[in-house]
Amino acid sequence: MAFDLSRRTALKGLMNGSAIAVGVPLLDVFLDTNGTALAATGAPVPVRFGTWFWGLGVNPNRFFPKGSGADYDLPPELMPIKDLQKKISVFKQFNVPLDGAPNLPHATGGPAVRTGRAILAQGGLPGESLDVTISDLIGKRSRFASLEISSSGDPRNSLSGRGGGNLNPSEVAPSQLYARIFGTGFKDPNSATFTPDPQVMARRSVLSAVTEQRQALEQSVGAADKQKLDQYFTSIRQLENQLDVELTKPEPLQACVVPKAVADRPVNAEIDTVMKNHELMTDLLVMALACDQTRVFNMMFNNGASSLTKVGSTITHHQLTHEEVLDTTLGYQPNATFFLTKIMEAWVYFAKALDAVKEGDRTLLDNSLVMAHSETEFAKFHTIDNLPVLLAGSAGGRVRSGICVDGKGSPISRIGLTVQQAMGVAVDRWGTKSMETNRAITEGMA
Amino acid sequence: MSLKMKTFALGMAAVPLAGLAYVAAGAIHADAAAVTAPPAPTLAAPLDNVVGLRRLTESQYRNTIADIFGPDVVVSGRFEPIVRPEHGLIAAGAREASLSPAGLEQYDAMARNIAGQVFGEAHRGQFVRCTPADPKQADAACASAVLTPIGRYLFRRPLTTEEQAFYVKLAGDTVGNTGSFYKSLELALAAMLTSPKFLYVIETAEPDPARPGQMRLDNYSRASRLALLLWDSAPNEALLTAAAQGRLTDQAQLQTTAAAMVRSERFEQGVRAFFSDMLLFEKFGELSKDPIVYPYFNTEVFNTLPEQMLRTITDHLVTRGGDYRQLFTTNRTFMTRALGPVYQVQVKHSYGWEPYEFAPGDDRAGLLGQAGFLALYSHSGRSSPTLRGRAIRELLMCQPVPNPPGNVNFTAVQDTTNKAMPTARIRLDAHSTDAVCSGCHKITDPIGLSLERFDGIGAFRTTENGAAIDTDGAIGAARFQGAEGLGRTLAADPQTTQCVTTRAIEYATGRNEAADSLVEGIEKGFAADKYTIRSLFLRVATAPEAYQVPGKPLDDAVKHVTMAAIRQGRP
Amino acid sequence: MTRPDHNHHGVETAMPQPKNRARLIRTLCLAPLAAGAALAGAGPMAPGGSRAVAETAPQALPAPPANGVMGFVVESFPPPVIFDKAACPDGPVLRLRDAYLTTLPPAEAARLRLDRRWQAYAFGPNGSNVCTNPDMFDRPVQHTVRSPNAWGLNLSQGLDDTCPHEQFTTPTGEKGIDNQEYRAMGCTLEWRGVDGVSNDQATGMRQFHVSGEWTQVILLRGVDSLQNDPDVEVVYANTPDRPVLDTQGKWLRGASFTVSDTFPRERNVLHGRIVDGVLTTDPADIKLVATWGQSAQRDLRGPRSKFDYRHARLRLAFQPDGSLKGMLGGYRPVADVIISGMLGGAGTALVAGHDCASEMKTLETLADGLKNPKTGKCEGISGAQQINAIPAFVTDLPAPRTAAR
Amino acid sequence: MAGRLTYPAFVLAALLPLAGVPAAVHAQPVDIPLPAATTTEFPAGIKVAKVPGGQVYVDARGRTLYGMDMRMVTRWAVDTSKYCENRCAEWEPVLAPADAKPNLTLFRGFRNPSGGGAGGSGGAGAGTARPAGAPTTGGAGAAGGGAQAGAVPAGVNQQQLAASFGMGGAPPGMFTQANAPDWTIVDGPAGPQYVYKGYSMVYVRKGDRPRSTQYDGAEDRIWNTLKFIPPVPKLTAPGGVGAVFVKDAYLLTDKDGKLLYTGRCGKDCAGWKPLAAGVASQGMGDWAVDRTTDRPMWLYRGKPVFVAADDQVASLPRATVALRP
Repeated sequence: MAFDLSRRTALKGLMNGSAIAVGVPLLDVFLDTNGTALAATGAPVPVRFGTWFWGLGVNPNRFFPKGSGADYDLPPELMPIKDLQKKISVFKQFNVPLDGAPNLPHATGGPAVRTGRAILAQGGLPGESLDVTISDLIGKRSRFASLEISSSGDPRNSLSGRGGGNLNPSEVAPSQLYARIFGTGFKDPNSATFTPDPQVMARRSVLSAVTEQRQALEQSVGAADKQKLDQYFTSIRQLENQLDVELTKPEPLQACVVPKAVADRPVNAEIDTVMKNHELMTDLLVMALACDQTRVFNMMFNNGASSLTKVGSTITHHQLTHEEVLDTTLGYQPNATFFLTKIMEAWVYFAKALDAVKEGDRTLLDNSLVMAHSETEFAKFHTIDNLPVLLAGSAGGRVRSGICVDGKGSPISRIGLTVQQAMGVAVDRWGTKSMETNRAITEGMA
Repeated sequence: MSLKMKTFALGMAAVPLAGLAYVAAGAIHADAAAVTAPPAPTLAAPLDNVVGLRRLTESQYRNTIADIFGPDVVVSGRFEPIVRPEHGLIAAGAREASLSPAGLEQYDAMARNIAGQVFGEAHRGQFVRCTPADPKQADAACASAVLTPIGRYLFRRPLTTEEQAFYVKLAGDTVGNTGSFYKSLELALAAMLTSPKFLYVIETAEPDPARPGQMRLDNYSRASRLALLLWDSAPNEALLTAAAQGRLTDQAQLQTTAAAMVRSERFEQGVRAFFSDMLLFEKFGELSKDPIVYPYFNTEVFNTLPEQMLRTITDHLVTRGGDYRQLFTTNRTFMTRALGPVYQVQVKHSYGWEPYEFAPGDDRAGLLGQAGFLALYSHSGRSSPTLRGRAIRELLMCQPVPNPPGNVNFTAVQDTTNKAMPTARIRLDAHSTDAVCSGCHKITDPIGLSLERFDGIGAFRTTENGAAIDTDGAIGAARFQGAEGLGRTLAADPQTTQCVTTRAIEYATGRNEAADSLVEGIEKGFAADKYTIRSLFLRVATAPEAYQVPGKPLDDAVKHVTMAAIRQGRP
Repeated sequence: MTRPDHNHHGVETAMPQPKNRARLIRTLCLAPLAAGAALAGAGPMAPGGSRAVAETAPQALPAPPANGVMGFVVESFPPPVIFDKAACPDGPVLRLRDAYLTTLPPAEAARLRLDRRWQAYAFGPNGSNVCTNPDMFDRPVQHTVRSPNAWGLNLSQGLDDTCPHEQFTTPTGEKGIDNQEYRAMGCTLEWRGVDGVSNDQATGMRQFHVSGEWTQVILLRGVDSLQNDPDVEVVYANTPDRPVLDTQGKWLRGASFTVSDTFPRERNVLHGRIVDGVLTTDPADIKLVATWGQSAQRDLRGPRSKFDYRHARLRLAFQPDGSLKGMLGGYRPVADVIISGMLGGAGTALVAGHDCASEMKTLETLADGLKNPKTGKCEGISGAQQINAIPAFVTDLPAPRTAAR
Repeated sequence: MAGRLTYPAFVLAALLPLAGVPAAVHAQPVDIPLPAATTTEFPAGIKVAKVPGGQVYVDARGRTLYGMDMRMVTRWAVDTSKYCENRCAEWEPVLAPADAKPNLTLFRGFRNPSGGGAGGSGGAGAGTARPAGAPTTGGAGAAGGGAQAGAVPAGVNQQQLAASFGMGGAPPGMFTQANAPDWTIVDGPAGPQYVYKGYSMVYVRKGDRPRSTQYDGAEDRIWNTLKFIPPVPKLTAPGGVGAVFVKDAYLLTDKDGKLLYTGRCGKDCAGWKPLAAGVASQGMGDWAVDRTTDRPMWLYRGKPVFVAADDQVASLPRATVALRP
């Protein structure tokens, strides 16, 4: 390397740079500034981002915690997440104002969360989904920009795309997913030769040129201004170090193990098949993340107007949410809620699978940020205000997890804005019309 | 990293900067010339006599980019907030502000994003009129033709020959890696946008003929001062040309230029920026209210409160050229549909703003009756006479009030549902009797209590918990009733106009210890012109003292010869 | 991975008391007893509701504003339903699947209980289905309301284009009520619910109102007294402005709305008089927006469908708290009642279980108005919608445009 | 915060009268925005003629062309292209050449999903094509929570639904109604017949006088004249500048759709808002940058460009003229 700086010394420079008079932390209490995304070895561990979607919402009064803030209460439908409560945040009272656009049943909620816009017509996305924006930033250097998976068998069930009609199609069969990740074209990340990215090299040279201005500038200013310029050039130095790290060969990934092949299985919307397929594909995805094949993923558990059915029954989950009448004693629709319980079970399996993989002193879940959401609040009436959203993981320590945030009726695009800022996207406003917001979520405590 | 890159980086000399006041530099300049034949970038001497570095605020950065590259170039990223000094303006804080690594990372991302748009397919045609011989190779002539004018607007002064050469060489050398002439232009522009010469307004000085041995701001620094003070943006073509012709150090021509700028429609932008700083508008960011107690406070109301105050201010002061003192008594404001329910008034347009006049009985006196002001200085679940009184003392009268001591028992004041103490006035009596507290509460609560007929989000009410609200208040000896009384008292108080004058000077110079003589001089002129905001800003923009460099005079250049190594600035 | 070992039936839930003002929707559907009352309480329909909407209002009414102009925004607009058990002796209207099974002998019906063959019952020759093309099917009349009581207005007096039918009496004893729509649709699960309480219909309509797609405003001009005033101008119109709600979904008073009559919105100017605190308007045609999003075939009828009341009247009582409560009654073209179901196409039949052909047959059988002089057949059906309106600032169209009306 | 208008200064409600109706609704009825023509080559025998209030398509003998809007007749005819079989006696179809091949796929009603396909009634069998985009709305039912709570789509025979939405792709060489070009051909009751913009089957009123538009909107807007709006001109202009058709010509607009105008503003320039440009910009095509003014502004063909308050010609200041492409 031209600068013959081994990674360790480059990072040491980073660690014990001169005492930096840090201004007001740029990010707020919810987004923790320095983040401890450094593995024990000092090498920064990649931070991943993903979404997990389920159709047909929840029973609001049995899902949302009553209080807010840390260690929130767990109503019946949220009880399954109690083992991971410290790593999962719950968002309530975030609304989807449509400014007169029609609330298209099961079609408006999902795109609103992902693009901060209201769709006007059936099909497609009204704008770029936030997972693609994040993938443009962090997905460039891994083999796949992102992986889309649908476990209820429909390749067109996807909310990821650049807007308009074209959506990233989802993998539906475990065997095909295995072939795609670990089949031909899979290179063991620990052995591959490393070629630095020319764009980053160009940026590195620009920064070093700027640093050369240090002497000239600092000689001509008074003492007070000199301290400011010191700080400025130290910040440049830190940016240079970050680019250096990107230009050096990554550390070997300890948790990466190539799994054995997966047999072909039926793919349909029967709940037991879907649960099994979901588990198999989750395990494959987790290993793909551990082997840094991708850093962005989108898992669609079932469809918007979910077509899940019990074996031998002709009535879909969707039909139940409309046809089944509310049981006055229980206060919810028992048959429809059976499917919701299965969905929460699948979600917990997903989160635990990520949490099981160790990466240094943290787990894969700690180094990820997974946004789980549905496309409606209460399916019987297609309500999209107070749409359920969960955030698992802490993006390598950048995000506080394990709290319940009360949106108090503010637009749901605030969550999308916060998630993108946590993943490093340079964005200060997001969403359109009433969903345009520049207020990221700062109140750790409601 | 290829070998070529290595030599480039090490051989790179610091940017040669125009003008030498430092006698040794002459030697450096000569040596550098010898080293490489063309006027290659050298470790040339520093800028002459830098007397101040003031960081651009977010609005100044955005306005500058819009003025230079057009309003359709999007600036997206988060600006590291400038820390506001105690009882001071952000404009003063900008003089002390440094740049944290996270903040610089955002500036770098924004710079690359802007450069990408400027030299991207869509806009390239507007900014690159010459076509490179081979778009895959460097083309110094074309790069220079593109980057030099842009550099002049960005650094608010012409690039020195060394700077031109530096950025052209930078573009040339990155073509190898990026493989495209336009991509290398992007990197050169990104370098300019992250350079301290853009992010900071560098104030340079020259010897002051009127005061031998003292320094005064030179022409280009005055151009920047005028543009940022009056239009909250970078100097436009006319100002840069005036500076080039040295017309801004001539008091008469400075006067005519500033007078024209104050009459321009862009002056409103400057007034908006000034009052956003003076009235602490950054606090709107964290404003939140309890939705059960105040159901009328929703996202749209949150978004429109600051804008309503700014429109009220600019309409009264700029559009109508009104008297600053009547800003606290006028009943004219602007409404938008989202604010209608808070004020319970009829709004005729579904979109946009419409002028609105309060009826005399509404007691909505100017700024004091604005829901934005009233909501900002209230608690999340109840109004606060103390916060409002303190805000008026500190923001409008420039009288700092000390913070409350740590061990204060707030329960009495917080319990708004206690039937025995239905109104805030009764609840606050506890403070006015306790010796420790009464010191401050005597000077804040009487003011705030006159605004108690406006609840925590500024909605009108006549009773609290069923008890009628008594709105008599006092400032020192003056007693009055309600917001209108408070407004008239403030208008009559000389503190008010003196406060805005000192703030305007602090906003212009970025220092809050202006000489009393300067303040009185300007305040007298301000009064003579019936306290119009144009007159105040014109006087501040043209006061010679504002351009004098304070502090001990810079001794003459170092006379003795220093070691060659130091002269060449090698570490 | 240990699976959470609770079985979802086992989880006991106490009857959820909406203690911290749970969202209105949840209150409506999850605390049914309270919901019925809450909704009904706001209106006349509490079982054996004591206070009728249309009956004379209590005396303590505030004076009208000096300029005689009062603005209101309609907070809810559902069809009124009386939740007494006796209304549907034959039980609720059957879902399509059950209706099909009743056409089979019992043994066959039991066998095919879980089979999918019932879906064929929703389809006809070359792609027609009961909901897109209800007229192409001949289905039996569905269960109708047989109790003598219903809310509504006496619409037929003085009209010559009506057909004879059995009239209703309101729970407060007013006779001669024409509300055949209630008779035809009153036993459907959407209107009544299997336990006679949950009222999905009202919640569904509320969604459209809250979204601003249907918002209606009422502007009264020339009001001299809230007790008695022989001449009041009533502008009953739509507005594109969305209502202002608190975080619990409750409508807030004093919001501003601007009337608009550009497609698909409407503006009706009526003449009314106030007698003993109750405003009644003279019969006229009242059109209001009722866009149903869009349908399978991107059917233009979605955006063009309307609340289209002929010989229609408003009867609204001033309330002491400044709001208006009452009724809109009138004759509607028969198909308008189930237009939303028809736009759903086969989805309505298969998912929601509606036999639109049977609904159409019931409505045509009970049609009691808008008699077509050529065929002598009644093509309209009397109906009523309950109105709750709260005070708001309403700005009418600019003068020159209203003059042209 | 300061100065940035977080509240849209002017959202042109007037421009979007149909916030509720999906934007992509091609239409000829007057109560829905009229889309511009995308081509000026018309099928043989069809040309354009001026009539009071604008231009309409006419046939060789100058008779006004009417479109039968297929979306208005779904209740009466499953295959809407055959609606006029033994109906529409007074209307004469405008036929395409006899050998013309139909190239428009139409929605021909739902088919019983359980007739084929595995899975439950939701037709969830693998590979069932669902409308792309939003997660399987499975077709649409309008009033989910409305009058018929539950009138909501099931997984009902997705291929036709996808086809009817114009997504899910049409067979090669065929168009779906949603993304049909101006002129397509469908197999009508009397043979291959032209369809204008995917939804209006082209007819002429028997015995109609040339240039008459008396039957526009007949039968509750089933029949509408086919109105001609010239294709939108291609512009080389700064970012955001567009064009809108007003009465009989295209006028330039800014990014919010407000009209652009020019003129001498004399002393009352205060209210005139210049179209701001970048001082470093060297201009493009007919557009140049004036750097002498306080704020750098655009010049169009040498004349200063200002932005009007809205999209109405009426609201332009006195003695000014709207700019044309």
